[in-house]
Amino acid sequence: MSEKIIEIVDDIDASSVFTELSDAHSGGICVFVGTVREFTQGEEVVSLEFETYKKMALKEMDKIAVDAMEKWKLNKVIIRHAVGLKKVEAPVVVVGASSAHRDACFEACRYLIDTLKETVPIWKKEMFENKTVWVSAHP
Amino acid sequence: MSEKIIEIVDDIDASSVFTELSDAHSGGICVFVGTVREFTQGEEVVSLEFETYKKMALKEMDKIAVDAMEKWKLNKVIIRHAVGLKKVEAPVVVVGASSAHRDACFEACRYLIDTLKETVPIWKKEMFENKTVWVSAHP
Amino acid sequence: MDVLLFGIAKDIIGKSEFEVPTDDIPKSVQELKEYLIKKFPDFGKLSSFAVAVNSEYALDDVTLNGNDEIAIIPPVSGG
Amino acid sequence: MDVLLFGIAKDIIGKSEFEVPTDDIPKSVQELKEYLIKKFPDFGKLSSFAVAVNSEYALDDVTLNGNDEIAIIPPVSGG
Repeated sequence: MSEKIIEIVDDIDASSVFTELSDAHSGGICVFVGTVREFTQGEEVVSLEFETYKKMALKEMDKIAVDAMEKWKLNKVIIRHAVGLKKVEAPVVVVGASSAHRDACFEACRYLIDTLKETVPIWKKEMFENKTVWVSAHP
Repeated sequence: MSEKIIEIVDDIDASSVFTELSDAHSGGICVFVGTVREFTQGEEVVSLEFETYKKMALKEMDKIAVDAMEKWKLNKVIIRHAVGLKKVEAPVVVVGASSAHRDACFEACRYLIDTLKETVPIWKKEMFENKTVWVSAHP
Repeated sequence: MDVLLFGIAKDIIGKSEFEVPTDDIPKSVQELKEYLIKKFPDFGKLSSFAVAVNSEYALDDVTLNGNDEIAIIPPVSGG
Repeated sequence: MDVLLFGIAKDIIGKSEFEVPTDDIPKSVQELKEYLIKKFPDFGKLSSFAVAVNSEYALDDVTLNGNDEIAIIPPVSGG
């Protein structure tokens, strides 16, 4: 039985993810958590703000999970992204997978975050002391 | 400041690992949790028992963490292994790393678990209904 | 025709929804992109921008219908 | 000379510490391995086995001293 959890939430509690991915048929769970980093190219980030086109983002996240479950033999998959204002060290995204053997969950976990960053309509605004920047908007 | 947590414990609480690896300079945290799987080659595992040569195991785990911190730019590293009798779904090992960018923590996390399985003196006995087997002992 | 705006697209136009005037209604995704770049030159300065039709990425040749949900998708930066 | 035993090595010899009789004291890691395989042929059936001297893996040519902490390391299987 394959299960997926796809969510956009206000706040992420990373501590629950292993319970959510745990499974009697899994020998390995790989999880990636993206957090707010204090410095970007030497400038101090005060906070980040995430905005989403929620309906489309959930569809795209679901596609990524389904693709991963087709590519690898996974028992459970999670893709959870936070939106709103986030302070330094706050978790903003959690992706993970559980599988019988560790190759599958490692490769799938990497695929989940890499693809999320490419396709899911979520936008990050970095707030510095004196300016705000939409990340990746300009060349 | 690089920090490492190297431990052999009776029971693993995987939920604390993100707090332990969290860091203002990290944008990513990658964690692998190894859990007890119900079936091995079709046979039902009732439980696993882990035994260690603790003094040497801690030394070898420390070497792996130090090597990883030399190979990749990591902020925090954790290698925690459980010993004793473990039931299905119980976490038996947690390895992870945090870094500014995700490449480093993913690669380091994979290195930590792969190397641990090769060098750290910990032995796993699989207990089935009618027999027990020391894993990997025989060709 | 209403167009949903997110991220920097919202900042460029100054609101979260833009109504294309009746005389300018584009027939395809490509026409919509050209219209926006002409009317708001800042769209031309973005790394890229995509259009979603009914919450799916749409290629340039996709036809737009009056009841479609249309959104501008500037370069995404989640994660 | 006392040798610490773990995992299947403990099962083969039937205890967690083995005292090599005074007459048989090996001078090197290699001699210890040969001695064990001769005395307990089941060691010869393992995938491999290593020896640790003072809690570090030791190559075959390492010399053993009376006060070293010596351990048999059968194939590890942590994780």
